[in-house]
Amino acid sequence: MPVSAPEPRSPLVQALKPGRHGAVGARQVTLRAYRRSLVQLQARKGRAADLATAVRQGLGLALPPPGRAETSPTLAAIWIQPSAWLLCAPYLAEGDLARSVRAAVGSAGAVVDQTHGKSVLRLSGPTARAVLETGCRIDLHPRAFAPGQAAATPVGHIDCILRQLDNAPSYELIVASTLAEAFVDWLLHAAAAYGCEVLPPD
Amino acid sequence: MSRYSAFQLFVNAFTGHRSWPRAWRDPAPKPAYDVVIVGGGGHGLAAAYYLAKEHGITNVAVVEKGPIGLGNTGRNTTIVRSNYMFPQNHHFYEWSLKLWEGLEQDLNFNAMVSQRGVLGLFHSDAQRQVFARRGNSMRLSGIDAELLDRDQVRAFVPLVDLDNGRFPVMGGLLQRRGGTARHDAVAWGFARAADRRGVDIIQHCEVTGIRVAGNRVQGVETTRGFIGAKKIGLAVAGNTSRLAQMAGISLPIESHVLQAFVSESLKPMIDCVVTFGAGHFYISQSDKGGLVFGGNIDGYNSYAQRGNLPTVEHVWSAGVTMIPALSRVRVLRQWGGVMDMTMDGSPIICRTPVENLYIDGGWCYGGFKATPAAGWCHAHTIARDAPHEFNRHFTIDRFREGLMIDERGAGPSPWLQ
Amino acid sequence: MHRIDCPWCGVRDEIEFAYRGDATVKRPEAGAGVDAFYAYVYERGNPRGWHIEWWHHAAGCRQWIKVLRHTLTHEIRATAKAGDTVTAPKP
Amino acid sequence: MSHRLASGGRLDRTRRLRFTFDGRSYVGHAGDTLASALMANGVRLVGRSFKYHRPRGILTAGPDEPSALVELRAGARREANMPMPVVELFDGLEAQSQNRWPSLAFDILSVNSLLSRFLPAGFYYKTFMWPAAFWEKVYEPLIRRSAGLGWAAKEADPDHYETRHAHCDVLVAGSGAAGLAAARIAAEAGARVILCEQDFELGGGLLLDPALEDWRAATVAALARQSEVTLLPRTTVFGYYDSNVLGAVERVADHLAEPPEHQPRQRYWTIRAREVVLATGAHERLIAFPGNDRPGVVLAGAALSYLRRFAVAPGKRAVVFTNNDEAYDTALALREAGVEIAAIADVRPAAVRADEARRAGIDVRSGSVVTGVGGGRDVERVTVARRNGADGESLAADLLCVSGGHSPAIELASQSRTPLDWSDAIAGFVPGQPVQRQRSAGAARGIFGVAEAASDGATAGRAAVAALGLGKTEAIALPPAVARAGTPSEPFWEVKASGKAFVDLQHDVTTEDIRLAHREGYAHIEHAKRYTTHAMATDQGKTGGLVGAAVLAEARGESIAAVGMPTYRPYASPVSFGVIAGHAVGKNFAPVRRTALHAWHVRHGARFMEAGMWMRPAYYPQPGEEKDAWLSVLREARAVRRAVGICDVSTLGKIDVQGKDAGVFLDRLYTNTFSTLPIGRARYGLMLREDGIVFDDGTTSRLADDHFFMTTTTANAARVLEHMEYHAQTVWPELDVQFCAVTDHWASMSAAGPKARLALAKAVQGLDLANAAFPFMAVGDAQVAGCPVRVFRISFSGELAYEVATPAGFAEPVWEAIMAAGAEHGITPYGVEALGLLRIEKGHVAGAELGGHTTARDLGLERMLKKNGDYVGRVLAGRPGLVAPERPRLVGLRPVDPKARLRAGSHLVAAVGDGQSLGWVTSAMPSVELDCWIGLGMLSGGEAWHDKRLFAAFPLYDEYVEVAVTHPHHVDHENARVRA
Ligand SMILES: Cc1cc2nc3c(=O)[nH]c(=O)nc-3n(C[C@H](O)[C@H](O)[C@H](O)COP(=O)(O)OP(=O)(O)OC[C@H]3O[C@@H](n4cnc5c(N)ncnc54)[C@H](O)[C@@H]3O)c2cc1C
Ligand SMILES: NC(=O)c1ccc[n+]([C@@H]2O[C@H](COP(=O)([O-])OP(=O)(O)OC[C@H]3O[C@@H](n4cnc5c(N)ncnc54)[C@H](O)[C@@H]3O)[C@@H](O)[C@H]2O)c1
Ligand SMILES: Cc1cc2nc3c(=O)[nH]c(=O)nc-3n(C[C@H](O)[C@H](O)[C@H](O)COP(=O)(O)O)c2cc1C
Ligand SMILES: [Zn+2]
Repeated sequence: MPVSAPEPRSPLVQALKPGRHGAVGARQVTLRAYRRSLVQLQARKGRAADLATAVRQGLGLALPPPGRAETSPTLAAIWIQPSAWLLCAPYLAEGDLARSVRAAVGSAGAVVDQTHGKSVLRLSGPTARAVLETGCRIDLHPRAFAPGQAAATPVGHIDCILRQLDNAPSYELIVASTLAEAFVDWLLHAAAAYGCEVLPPD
Repeated sequence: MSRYSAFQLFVNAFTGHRSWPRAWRDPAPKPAYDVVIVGGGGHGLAAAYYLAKEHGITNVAVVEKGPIGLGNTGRNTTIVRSNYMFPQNHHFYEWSLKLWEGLEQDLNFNAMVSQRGVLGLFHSDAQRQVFARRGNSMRLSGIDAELLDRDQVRAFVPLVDLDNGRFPVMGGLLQRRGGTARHDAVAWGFARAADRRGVDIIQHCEVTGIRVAGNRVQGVETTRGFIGAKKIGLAVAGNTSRLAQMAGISLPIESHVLQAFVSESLKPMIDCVVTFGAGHFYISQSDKGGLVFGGNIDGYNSYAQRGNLPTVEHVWSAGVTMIPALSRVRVLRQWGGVMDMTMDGSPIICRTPVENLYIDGGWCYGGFKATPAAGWCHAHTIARDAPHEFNRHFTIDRFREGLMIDERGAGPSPWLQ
Repeated sequence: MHRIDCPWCGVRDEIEFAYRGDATVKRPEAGAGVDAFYAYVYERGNPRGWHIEWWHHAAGCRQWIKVLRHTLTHEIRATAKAGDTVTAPKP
Repeated sequence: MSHRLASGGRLDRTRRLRFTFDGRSYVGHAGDTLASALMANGVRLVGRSFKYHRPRGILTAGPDEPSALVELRAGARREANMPMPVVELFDGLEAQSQNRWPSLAFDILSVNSLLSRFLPAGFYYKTFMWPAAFWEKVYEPLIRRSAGLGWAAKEADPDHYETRHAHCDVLVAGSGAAGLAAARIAAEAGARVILCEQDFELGGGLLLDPALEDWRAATVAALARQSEVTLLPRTTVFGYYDSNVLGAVERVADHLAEPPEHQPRQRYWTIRAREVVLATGAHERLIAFPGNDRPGVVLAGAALSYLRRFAVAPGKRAVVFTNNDEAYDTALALREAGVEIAAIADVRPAAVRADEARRAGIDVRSGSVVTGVGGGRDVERVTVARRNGADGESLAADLLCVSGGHSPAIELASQSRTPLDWSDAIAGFVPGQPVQRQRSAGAARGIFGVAEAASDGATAGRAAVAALGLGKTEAIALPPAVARAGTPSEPFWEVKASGKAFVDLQHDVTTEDIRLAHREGYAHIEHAKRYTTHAMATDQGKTGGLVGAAVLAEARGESIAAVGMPTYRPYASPVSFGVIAGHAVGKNFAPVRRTALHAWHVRHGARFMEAGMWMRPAYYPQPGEEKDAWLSVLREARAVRRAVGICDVSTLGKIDVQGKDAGVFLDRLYTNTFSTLPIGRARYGLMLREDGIVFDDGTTSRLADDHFFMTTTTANAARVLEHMEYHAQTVWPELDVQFCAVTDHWASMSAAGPKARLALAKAVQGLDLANAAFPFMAVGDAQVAGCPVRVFRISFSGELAYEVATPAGFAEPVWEAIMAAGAEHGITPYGVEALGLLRIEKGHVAGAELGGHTTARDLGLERMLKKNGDYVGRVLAGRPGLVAPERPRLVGLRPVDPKARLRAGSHLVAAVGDGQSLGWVTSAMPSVELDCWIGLGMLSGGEAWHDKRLFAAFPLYDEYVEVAVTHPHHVDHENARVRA
C-alpha cells in the first residue's frame, strides 16, 4: 500500500528561526519563508504564441514580458528568460502544479518542476530596500522598480529571482535551495543594522 | 667612471652627485640596423643586451613608443619563480632564475633580486595532488621545491589564517629560490648595459607598420620615420597581436587587463611571496614597505591599462580571507596592465611565417620572471634563426599541431587561463 | 565597471555576465577541416578598438548576447541578441 | 602651552575629549581632529620621515597631509599611517608616532639625515651588489627594517564592513560652495542626488568663513529636506571607473572608539551615476625651499583652517611666504587671533593686497622669499631674503605659513579619462573636455573664490539636469559676490638656496633628487617619479606633485604642460582592505552550498570537505576511528564491496533536456550517440571541448521521446550548462530544444554493493528491481516512503548500484527509509573519500584524470568517439599532437611491496634518481579489495607497460616506490558486478 508523501522539508525551515535578529528599533524588516510550488515553463521552438494562449486559457494568466511578473489569485508567472517563465503557486500536493501546467500547455511548452530546487522568501518593511541595497546591484528605487516588476540578479553573491510585491515595500526572493541557508545567513546579517523579525513560515 | 659601486657613490657624494652620466644615451634612429627590437620593456631590452653580449651583434636598436620600462615591466607584481609543472617550461624558467641570480653583477645595476621564497597555498586533497605533481616534477628537473605542511606554513608566514573557516589551508608548495625583483630596475639595468654595448635605445618612437617584401622583413615604419632592419624582433607584450598583424600574421592571443595594487608603506609584515589557492590572490612586501598584490584578470579584452571594481572586490576579499590582519591596512593605488593571453597560457618565442621576423610574446601573467631568459632565447633565435633548446616548444604552430602547453588545463579560453 | 544593457533585462553590472570573447567567429560546418576549426577556436582579431563580443548573462536571463565595446575606452556602443547582426564602426 | 583660542571655531567646547599621543594624555573638544587637538596642546613634532628620519610636523588640515602620519588605536584595531588631520577626535583615542626608535625625540636613524649625501635618489640601484650573497642576508633586511612607516595590526579585524549599491541621477563629489550649489540645483529639479563629502562637516571652504555660515546652513538644510537627496559626510569618493561608476568609502564609525553594535566600521558605496559633478576643490601647494619640511611649517590655507574652524593658533609669531593673494587672508586672520606677523614674504614684486597689509601695519616684503629655516627640531627662525638671495634677514618665528598657490583636485576627473589642460592663469592643470558624463565645478576646475565657485557649481548642476532631460531648473540663492581688487598669483616653485628643499615630504624627495634623475636620463615624468619615488607616498603628491613636475620642467628646459603629471589612479585617498572586501571574508568568502541531506550528515558526525562551493561529507568517523581517518574510509568502502553503502551524490549536476531535437542536440554535444537511446535507459556520455580535450562525463537517461535527464560532474555542472546554452543559442539556434538545471530540485543518493538490491527492494515501491526487469542502465519511477523517486541503475563504484533521485524536500525520509531497509544488510553511509577509493579500484576516471589535458584516447575511451556525425571537439581532437602514440595513457599502479604507500602527485620514472618523467600518479588510495595501495596514472606508452615495473618518485619527500603497472581496472575486470 503506498503511503502518502510526507510534507517536503524546506532548507529554510531549519535556517530561519522565527524571532528577532539584530538591532531593536522601529526600522526593522520582516522576513518569512513561503512554501510554494514552482514550475519552469519554456516554449517549444516557435510555439511562444501557442503557449501564451494555452496559459491564458488553461491557467487564466497572461505570460508577462521581460522584467515583469503577472499574478492571478492562485498563480504568479515571472519572466525569467526569453520564452521562459517561472510559475509559482501555494504548495498543495507534490507534483500537482507541474501536472496541471503540463495539461494546460500540452505540446506548446516544456514543463519542469522546480518546487524543491528553489526557495521562496519575502522581505518586507520600509527599510527592506536599504537592506537589499547592501547586496543587490540593480536599482530598486520606486522610479526604477515597482510592484509587478521582477529581475534575475545576484543578491549578496547569490543568484536570485527578485520580485516586488507591494509598496510596503515587500520583495519576494527566490534562490536555489542548496544556497538558501547561505542566503538567509547573509540576509540576516545585512538586515542586522535595522533589525529583522523572522515570521514563522507560511 | 660610469661603473656603479659604493665607492663611486661615496666619491660622487662630494660633488653633489653632479657627474653621474646618463644611464643610457638618447640617440636619433639610424637609417638601418642589423636588428630592430620593437618594444622597450624588460624583454626587448634584454634581447638587445644578449644580442650584443652573447652574439656580438651590436648594430641593434630598441624602438619604444613611449619611455622604456613603463609597459608591463613597470607595472607587474614582480614575482620571480620557476615552479612550473611541465618539462617544456622547466628548463626555460630555471634558466631565467639562474640569470636572475647573477643579474646585478652582470648588469652592474642593482635590480634587487630578492629570493625570499614563493609559497603557494593549497586547500584540498585535489589541490595538494596537483601541487605535489608540480613540485615533484620540478625536483626531477633539478629545481628546488618543498612541500610544507600546515605547521611549516604557519612558521613561514605567521599572518596567514590557516583556518579561515571556508577554505582552510592544508599546506603549501614553496620555492625558496623564488622571490621578487625590482621591476623598474630590471628595465633600466638592461637598458644601461645594452647601451654600453652599443645598442641604440630609441624612446618615443612608435612602430606603425612592418615593411615586408617577398615575405622578408625590410624594416619598421615608425612615428619617427622608416627604420631599415635585416631582422626584427617583437617584444611588445599586450600588443603582440597588433604588431604581428602589421606583418599579416594572426595569433591565438587575446589582450586582457590585469590589475595590481600597492598599499601604504608598512614595517615588515610579510617576508615572502604567498599565493592563496582558494581564490586568486598573491602578495609580497616591497623593500619600501608597500604590500604589492594582485589577483585574476578582469576577464575581457582590453587595451586599457586600468581595471574595474568587481575584480578589486574579489581580490581584496581573498586577501583578507588569507591574511585577516590586512583588513585595516590601506591601499594607495591600483593600476592595470595589458597582457597577451594565449590560448594555452604559455608564451611564444619563435620564428614566424615571415622571414626574419621573430616574436617574443604571449606571456600572460607570468613574463616578468621570464625577462632574462626570454631576452636571451629571443636573441639566440634571432641570431641563429633557430630556437634554443629552452624555447623550442614556445612556437605558434603548437596550437595547430595540438601540442599546447596548458599548465592549468583551461583550454582555449583566455579569460580562464 | 562595465554596465551592460542586456537586450532582455536592461542595464546590469558587469559581474552578472561572463565574458566569452570574440562574437564574430563562427563555428564551421562539420566538414570544414582542421584549418577552419583552428581559426574558429584559436585565431582572434583582438582589435584595439571596437570589438563585437559575447557576454553570457549568467546571473540574469542566461542569454548569450552580443556587445559592441571599445577595447581601449571600454565604451559600450550597442548590445544585441545572439541572432542579431552587429557591425563595428569603421576605425 | 595652549594654543587654543578663547572663542570661535566649530567646536563643542562643552565636550572634552581625552586622548593620548605617544602615551601622554591630552584633552581636546568635539569637532577637533587629532591634528587640531595636538596643535592646540602645543605639540608640533609628530613623526619622522621615511628615509632621513627628519622631524615632521603638521603641514595641512586635510587628507592632503604628507607628513603627520600616526598609528591609531591599538591591538587588533591598530591602523598605520593615519593622517592626523583626518582623524576625528574621540574620547579615549590612542595614537603613536611612527618610524622612530627609541623615541620620537631621539631617533637613532636620524643619522640617515647626516648620511643623506650618500643616499641620493636611487642610490640603492648603484650599490649593495657586492658580495652578491650579502643582498638577501645583510643589505636587504636592513633596508626593509628601516623602510616602511607604521606597524599594521597583527590580528584579525574585530570590526565589520558593509557594502552599499547606489544609483543616482547626479553624484556630487565635494560639498564646498560649488558642490552644495550643484546638488541644490539638481535636487530642486527633482533629480536623485547623492552628495559625498570626505570631511565630517559639509561645507568645504565655507566652513572657514563665518560670514557664509547662513548660506551654508540654509543650503544644507534645504538639501536635507529633499527626500531624493542622500547626504554622505565622512565619505570619500576614491575612484572613477568605467560606465560612470564611482567608488566611495563612508567612514561610519571611525570617529568613535568602536562601532556601535550592528553598525559597520566603514561602508563601501558603489555609485552608478547618470551624471557626475566633481566639486572636489583644490590642493594648496608647498614651495620648495631649504627646511620646508620642518615642524612649524604649515600651509597657509591649513593655518586658516586651524584658526577659523578649530580655534587653534598654530604659532605665536609667524612668517607668511606666498605667491598669491589668499595667504593674506591667513595673515590677517592670524593677527586677528593674536598671532604676531613677523613678515610676509611675497614673491611678487608688487601686489594690491601687499599694500593693504602694509597699511595695516604688517611688514610685507615683496619680491622676497624664504631661504632657510632655523631651529632645533622645529621652526625657530626664518630667513627671508630678496629673490636674488640678497638682504637675507633671520626673523624669529615659530610658524611659517606657506602658500605656493592651488592646484585643482583633478584626480577623479583624470581617472574618468578627462584630458588635463594647463592653465597659465592659475599655474596648474585643469580638467579639459570630459569623456564620461561628468563635469567639474568650482576650485576643482580653477574657479576660486566662494561666490564664483558657487555660481560655477550651479551652472554644473544645471548642465547635469539638462543632460538628464529633467527640464527646467529653479533659481537658488547663491552667496553674494565680493568685488575685491587683487593681483594674479605668480607661478613660483622653488627657492634655490643651500640645504634640502623637499618636493615630497613623506618620501624625502628633494629638488636635487629630481635634478639628479634628470641628469641620469630619467627625465620623463614617469621615470623621474619612479627613480625618486616622488608622489608615490600615501598622499600621492597632492601638495608637492606639481612642484616636482615644475622642477623637472625647468631642468628639461620645457614647460610644465609639456612635462605633464604622472598618471592619476585610484585611490583619491587610501582605502582599507576591509571595506572593499566587505562581508565576503573568512567563512563568508564564498557562500556555502549544502545538499538536502546536509543536516543528516551533520547529525551523523560527517567530516566535510569543500568541493567548489559545496560541502560534501568526506567520511563518517565512528567511535574508535578518531585517530585515523583511513579507518573510516576503508570501513565505508569495505561495506560497499561486501554489503551495501549509501552515498549522497546530490552535488552532481543535473539538467533536464526536452524538445523534438533533444536527441540531435545531445548527439552533437557528446562524442557518443544519444538519439538511439531507448526510453527508460541511461547511457554514459563523454563530452569534449571544441579543442578536442575531454570536458566532462556523466550519464544521461531518456525519459520520453523528447525528454532526457542529463548528469554532469559536480565540478563542471555550471560550465556544461553554459556550453549547452552557447551551442543552443548561437550555433544551432534552429534546434527545438529546451533545457534547464535541476540540480537543486533533485537530491540523489547512490545505494551500492552486492546487497543493494536486497536493501532497496524493501524500500522501493512500484518498481520491480529484479535484474531482468530492471537491468544495468535501466531507469524507472517509483516511491520510497511515499515519496516519488526516480531510480537509475548506474554505478560509479563498480558494484551493483542504484542511484535514487527524489525531490529534495523528501531527501531525508527517502534516505532514512533506505537506511532502515538496509539495516539488516549493514548499510553504511559512505563519503567522498570512500567513493574516490571505489572508483580508483574500478579504474573510473574523475577530476584528477580529467584535468583539462587529456583526450578520450588518453583515458582509454576511444571507443566512445563515434565515427560519423558532427560533435563538439571532433575535428581538433584529430590534431597530430593529440593522437601521438607517446601521449600518456591511463594505467593502473600497485606498489610492488604491498606495505608501501603510493602517493598521488608522484612521477613515474624508470629508475631511482632518473630525472625523466614518464608519467605521473593521478590518484592513489589504499584498496579494500587488494589490501595494498593502488593508483591510477597517466603513463607514456600506456598498456605497453602492463605488468612491467617502474618507480613512483616523490622527490619532495625523497621517496621512491617501486610499482607494477596494471590495467586501470584493479577490481572486477569483466565488469560483472554491476550487472549482477
Ligand atoms: C598587473 C600585472 C602583474 C604581473 N605580475 C607578474 C608577476 O608577478 N610575475 C611575472 O613573472 N609576470 C607578471 N606579469 C607579467 C609581466 O609583467 C609581463 O609578462 C612582462 O613584464 C612583459 O615584459 P615585456 O618586456 O615583454 O613587456 P612590456 O614591459 O610591456 O614591454 C613592451 C613594450 O612594448 C612597447 N610597445 C608596444 N607597442 C609598440 C609599438 N607599436 N612600437 C613601439 N613600442 C611598442 C610598449 O610601450 C612597452 O614598453 C604581470 C603583468 C601585469 C600586467
Ligand atoms: N585660494 C583660493 O582661491 C582657493 C583655492 C582653493 C579652494 N578655495 C576654496 O574654494 C572654495 C570654492 O569652493 P569649491 O566647492 O570649489 O571647493 P571647496 O574646497 O570648498 O570644496 C571641495 C570639497 O570637496 C571635498 N572633497 C575633495 N575630494 C573629495 C573626494 N574625493 N570625495 C569626497 N569629497 C571630496 C573636500 O573635502 C571639500 O570639502 C571656496 O570656498 C574657497 O574657500 C579657494
Ligand atoms: C612593485 C610595484 C610597487 C609600486 N609601489 C608604488 C608605491 O609605493 N607608490 C605608488 O604610488 N605607486 C606604486 N606603484 C605603482 C606605480 O605608481 C604605477 O601605478 C604603476 O607602475 C603603473 O603605472 P601607471 O599608473 O603610471 O600606469 C608600484 C608599482 C609596482 C609594480
Ligand atoms: Zn539578461
